[in-house]
Amino acid sequence: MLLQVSNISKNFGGVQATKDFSVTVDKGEIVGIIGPNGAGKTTIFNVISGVYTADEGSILLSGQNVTKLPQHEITKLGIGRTFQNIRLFKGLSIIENVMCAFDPQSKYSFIGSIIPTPKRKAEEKRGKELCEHYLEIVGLKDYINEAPENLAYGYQRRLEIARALMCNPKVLLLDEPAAGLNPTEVGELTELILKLSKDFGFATMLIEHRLELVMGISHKIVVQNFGKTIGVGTPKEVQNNPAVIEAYLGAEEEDNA
Amino acid sequence: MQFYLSVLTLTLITIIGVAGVYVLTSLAGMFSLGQAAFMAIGAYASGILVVKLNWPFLPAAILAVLISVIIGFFVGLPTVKLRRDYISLVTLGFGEALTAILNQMTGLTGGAAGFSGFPKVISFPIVLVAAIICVILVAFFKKSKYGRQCIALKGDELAAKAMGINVPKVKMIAFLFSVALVSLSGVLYAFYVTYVDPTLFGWKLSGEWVIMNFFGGVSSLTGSILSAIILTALPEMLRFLSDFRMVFYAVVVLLVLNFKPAGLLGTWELTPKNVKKLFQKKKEGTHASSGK
Amino acid sequence: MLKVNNLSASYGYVKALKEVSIKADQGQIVSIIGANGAGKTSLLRCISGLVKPTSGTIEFLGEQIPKKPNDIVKKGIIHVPEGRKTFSGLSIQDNLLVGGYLFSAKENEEELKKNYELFPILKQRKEQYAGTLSGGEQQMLAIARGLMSHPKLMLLDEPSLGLAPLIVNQVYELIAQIRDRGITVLLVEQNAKKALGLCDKAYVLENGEIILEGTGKELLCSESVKKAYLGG
Amino acid sequence: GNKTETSEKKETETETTEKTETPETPETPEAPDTNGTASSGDTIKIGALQDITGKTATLGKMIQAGAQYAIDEINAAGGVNGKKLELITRDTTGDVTEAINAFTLLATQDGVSAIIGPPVANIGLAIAPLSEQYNVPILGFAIDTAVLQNKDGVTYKNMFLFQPSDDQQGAIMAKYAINELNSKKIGAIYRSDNAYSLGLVDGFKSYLSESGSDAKIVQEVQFTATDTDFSTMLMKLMNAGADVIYAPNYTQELITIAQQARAVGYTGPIIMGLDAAPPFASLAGAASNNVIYINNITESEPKVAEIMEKYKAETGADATNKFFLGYDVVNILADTITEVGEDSVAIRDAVEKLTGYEGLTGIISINPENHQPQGLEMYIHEIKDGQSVMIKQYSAE
Amino acid sequence: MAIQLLLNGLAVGSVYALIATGFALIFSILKFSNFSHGALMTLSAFVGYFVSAGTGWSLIPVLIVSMLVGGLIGLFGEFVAFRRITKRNSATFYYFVSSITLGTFYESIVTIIVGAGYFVYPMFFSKPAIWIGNFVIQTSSVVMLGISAIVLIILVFVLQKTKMGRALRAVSYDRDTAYLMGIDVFKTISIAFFISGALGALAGVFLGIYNYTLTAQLGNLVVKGFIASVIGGLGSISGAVFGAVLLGLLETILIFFIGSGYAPVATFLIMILFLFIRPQGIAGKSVQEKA
Ligand SMILES: Nc1ncnc2c1ncn2[C@@H]1O[C@H](COP(=O)(O)OP(=O)(O)OP(=O)(O)O)[C@@H](O)[C@H]1O
Ligand SMILES: Nc1ncnc2c1ncn2[C@@H]1O[C@H](COP(=O)(O)OP(=O)(O)OP(=O)(O)O)[C@@H](O)[C@H]1O
Ligand SMILES: [Mg+2]
Ligand SMILES: [Mg+2]
Repeated sequence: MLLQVSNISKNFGGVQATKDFSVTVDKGEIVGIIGPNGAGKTTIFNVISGVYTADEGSILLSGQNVTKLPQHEITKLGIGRTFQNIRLFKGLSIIENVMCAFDPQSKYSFIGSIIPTPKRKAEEKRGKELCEHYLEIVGLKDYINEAPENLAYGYQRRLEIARALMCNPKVLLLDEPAAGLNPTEVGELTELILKLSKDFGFATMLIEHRLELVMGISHKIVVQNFGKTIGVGTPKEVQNNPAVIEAYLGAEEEDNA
Repeated sequence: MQFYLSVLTLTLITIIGVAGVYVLTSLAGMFSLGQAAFMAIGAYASGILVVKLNWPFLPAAILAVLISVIIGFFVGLPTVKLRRDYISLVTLGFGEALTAILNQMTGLTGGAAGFSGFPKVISFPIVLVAAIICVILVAFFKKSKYGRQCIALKGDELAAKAMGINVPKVKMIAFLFSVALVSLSGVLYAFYVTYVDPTLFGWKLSGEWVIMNFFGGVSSLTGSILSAIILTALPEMLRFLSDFRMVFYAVVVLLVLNFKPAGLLGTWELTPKNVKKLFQKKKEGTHASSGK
Repeated sequence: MLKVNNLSASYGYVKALKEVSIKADQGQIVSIIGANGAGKTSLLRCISGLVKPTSGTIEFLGEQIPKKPNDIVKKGIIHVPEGRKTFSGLSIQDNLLVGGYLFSAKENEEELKKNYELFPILKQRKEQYAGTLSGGEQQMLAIARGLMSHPKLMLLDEPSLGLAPLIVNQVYELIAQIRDRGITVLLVEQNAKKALGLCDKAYVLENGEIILEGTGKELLCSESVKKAYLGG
Repeated sequence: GNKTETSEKKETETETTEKTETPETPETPEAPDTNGTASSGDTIKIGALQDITGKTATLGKMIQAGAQYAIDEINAAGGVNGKKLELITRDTTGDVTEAINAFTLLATQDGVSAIIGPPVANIGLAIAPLSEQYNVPILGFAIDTAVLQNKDGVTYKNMFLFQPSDDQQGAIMAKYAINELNSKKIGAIYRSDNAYSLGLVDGFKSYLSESGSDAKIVQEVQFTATDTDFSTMLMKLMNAGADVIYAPNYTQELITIAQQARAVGYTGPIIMGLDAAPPFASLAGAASNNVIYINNITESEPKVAEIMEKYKAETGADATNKFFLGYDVVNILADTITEVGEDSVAIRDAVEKLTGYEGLTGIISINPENHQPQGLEMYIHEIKDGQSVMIKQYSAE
Repeated sequence: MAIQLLLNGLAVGSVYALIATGFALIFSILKFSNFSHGALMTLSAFVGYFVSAGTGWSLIPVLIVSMLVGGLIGLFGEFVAFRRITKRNSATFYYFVSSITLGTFYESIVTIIVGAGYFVYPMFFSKPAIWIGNFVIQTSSVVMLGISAIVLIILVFVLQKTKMGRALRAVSYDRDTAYLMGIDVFKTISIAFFISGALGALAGVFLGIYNYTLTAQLGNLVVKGFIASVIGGLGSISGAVFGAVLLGLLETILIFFIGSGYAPVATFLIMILFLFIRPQGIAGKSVQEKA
């Protein structure tokens, strides 16, 4: 099992954001997390990626316990993520934004950072090529030297994905990647996620309210409500689960195009 | 001539310090009110080695910078891990503490009467070369992986961590690099002026360096250096204004902050590419006008 | 009630709005749909005074609207901004009270009660910092906060953004309720289907220009709208 | 371009030749022509390297005013050797770096014959090594003797001191405490980040230990620039049973110390340095009673009183002791120039041999070995009922 | 002696408290440490001096006039140095730099007007000190303690319980949205600067009284206010006061036992220790950033 999350809980001054959450994700698998607002979905991502440390429970990544590790080390071990509210680096161009994710892996020393050693040149070149490669995959090849603020919303999300890819993730966490996109863009994004999952073979976890996306590509869906899991299963199973309908989907089925 | 040379040399020494602050403030977004204290460490440590222990200058200078970096590491420890606002506090407190130590350890430092007896090893050409080297190092640093990581974490620490950036480590590297440069400027100052005292290195000097960084351009190294030149020369040129010159200085800086918020140069850097661009633009301009 | 005539606005070189004219009558829900960057938010920011239009006029209740945003609020226009924009370090209760800034403590107390009835979750959490609420909770808070100022016209910017389907439904029910109270609603949405289903009148904004207008039903059936905004 | 270059070269050449010269060798007669620092034209220029702005501006401005006053007097009487004197002031702003620039200007561009030096030791210390490069004597008042010698104890050729050194002043006060106040237990309060304060404490202490008396400092407390509360420190001195408090600090600090000392119940004598000279007594009010201080001048001297009155009438400001230091030095310079001409090297050599000059700040003789004034007396005053009373004239020796 | 030290420490602490509150108020709203506050204090202390010297008024009217002028200086500072930064929504760095420059500006104004001299502050109290048994406390300290306490209570009440306080806090989180709620943002910010300026003046005048003399260097004490406000928890008024009192006590004790010379070193070490134990400050709440 690639990622094994067991019984994690997180409490914020009395608010039980997540309680006893468990999930396993395997290579190539896409797992969706849905649930009402405030159900603790983002909190799960934050715990897995090390923004918060879990109060209880454990997280195993390829068998290694990463529960208490600092955020950047968890990333290095293979967890890449995007954010619910886009968080790109201002003051850096698009390619530099992606380079930032390469930099921690870059193998030149401090000396190389103040004088142009051959090692530095080689590493910078390698990084740049990788960046261009990833940017091409997400369809941003033509904008590499632009400022990220100038990108349209949908493209900013793609840039975040490219940046996460640069972290060589074994597990990719996508927090509402389709928020704010129109139906056409959601379609394109769906294809991108499927393609990445297939080509790279990483495990994907996806938080999404846009059901057309999450129901379309997830192998498994976990439904959260008030921090607790109220349903797990294939999209079909989940959609027919009365508890899920009551807590999340609502009665008007025709809405979920 | 002597006078201009002296002003120029002191300006170049300032440039080295400002380049150090550039790394810390413009790149990594950390505000130190104690960088001047590291200048003091550079000056005093090298002074003690040379004057009291009869070391030759060069090894003394190197060891002094090294000592600053080691002390910087311990000062940096709490600052890189804590909330950003605390950096100014910790460095300020450190500066005050260091001043107190310099004042108290009279036997070693001369106390408030200052430390004199430095041989005058440093002259204009040496400072010029040192300044050029330092600026080049900083320019390379800016374009390196650490430079990028600094800019990234300046904007968003949480996202930086999520990209695998070891935020405390990168901050520490920026801090120590800055400390090294600043303390080098201290060494040069001491052996050029041949006298230092604790009052030279108060938090206001650190503040001035930060002002220079902003005055020149938010994140432009070229701008920082330019403003170091302008803002060091300005008071010198305004000697005749006496009491009024600081008013003038403050007004100029306030005007720039208010009306040219990105600083004199914004983010523009003096690189061959940009110069070419500038040149081309001018050419295009002339072409266009001649075309009409 | 609200009349926007030939409004243009720009950010530096970027022209966000070009000669936009819209109208909303008392008690109507008027929705504006359009893609990312079409200028929907900019239009609302012009109406609420955060952006100065370069040309054109905005009339409210037959009068030119004042210049400063705070004076516009006094006239009865409230803007619930995109992305909720709750005051993160203030408690829920304080957020609501800030919404009632222009009213007396007594009036606020009554309004507070009403809102807590409408949003029980807010009452439960009233001491929690708004910044730590989930997206949906924040959206409710933002709407409730807007209601605190007894608005005549409410500008809602993408209220369903990032909300769970169930909550989206709730929010839309809420919008209908708000309308039923006699408050005019100007609704900006990406979620075109929902918005068109509810509204009395709708405009389609593209690249800063109005390219289509009609009743909600008309636009729902329009082929071009279907293609561009309904994913069909 | 070319011309200045060659003249510069000449300058450096003369400099090197002079450096190799032994002090006894009389300077070459053609020196005035080649020496770029000597003034020419119809005025004789005297530089004032003073703190005109900044924290210590009160001191620097007073010296400048005294110097100017003397120059005006001399010029009114026909000048020196038929030429008028001109004072060129350069501001140190109380900052070492600025002071160096200011000094370089005076020494290389302004063509002054001599420089009236700064009142503050730190500036003097920074200037001293630099002064070796040029041939302009600096007649200063920074009382730290380190200003006069390099670290190997060799006297800087151009640095001179024109008032008792801190050792001497400290000794005078210590002498008085032992001999006249019969003190056994002394408490000291001083600023640890101020060289002046520290110097006076050192002088005081060394006299105590060398005098062989059984009086000793029972408790000392230090404060720094940002301390506002002295009462805790004063109480510590009182707890140690101090019968005299020694407070060698700046005037503004002395006012606070005197006030707070009296407020916490200390009524005994407080010994202070020059800084308790007028207007201290009038500023500190009743708290100043039983304060003993030293001064370069005494108002009981008619000439001093006359100048004070005149200056007050002209400017509305009070002339302090610094004024008279500046005044005396200009007169010494005028006398010297009358004798040896305006060449700065000649002036230097003459100043080194100065003996028995009767100035308003005492009878001044320069010790050629260390460039300090020898046996210069100071006036001890006591403040009684808000009035300064001159008690005794004292020298350190 | 312990009680005497406590008294002295409280006295020093109350001076720092007055400085720190003005500091904290601005921090709470615009999120920067206003380093021009020290120079503002000096400037208004001189106002107090000249008013009193010119009119011979008693303490209260002198205080009122100085606080009014201090408030106006605060308004002026906001207008020339900070308003544009606010309007542009620039990063907080700009405020910081601007405030240091503004401080330089004020300082040089003071120097131009009064030079480097010292001024003997008028004594408003006929008895300089009050004896309680064997303990003594300066009259000015007692008055200062009282006034700081009253000011603090009023301020906290205003911020927590009144509409204006809520508006201030709302502005501090999101200016645009505060505007949308009908709050006149710049008026609110101006009010904060006015209050902060008035507090600065209060501190300045009391420092003058307490020190008996006044010099242009008074503003250097801003450092103490800064340290106190950070220890207290940035932006928290009551935290700033606790921080200030703590700092005052700490310094007094250190001065008594190890002397003033090394006191800054000890303060620094204690500060670091404190930051490790309670990084959010005394009154700060630790809120985890949410991704
Ligand atoms: N740092 C924090 N401090 C306090 N409470 C928090 C914090 N982070 C999250 N919470 C609380 O935890 C709960 C879960 O929040 P979370 O953001 O995980 O929800 P979510 O499922 O992602 O919702 P949405 O779909 O709206 O984004 C919420 O009630 C929120 O208020
Ligand atoms: N502050 C700003 N500075 C510069 N350009 C801006 C600014 N705000 C918006 N724009 C530009 O103005 C245009 C219209 O933006 P607006 O936010 O009004 O669109 P929108 O329809 O609300 O989009 P979305 O659906 O993404 O919210 C866009 O091209 C955008 O890039
Ligand atoms: Mg979420
Ligand atoms: Mg929008």
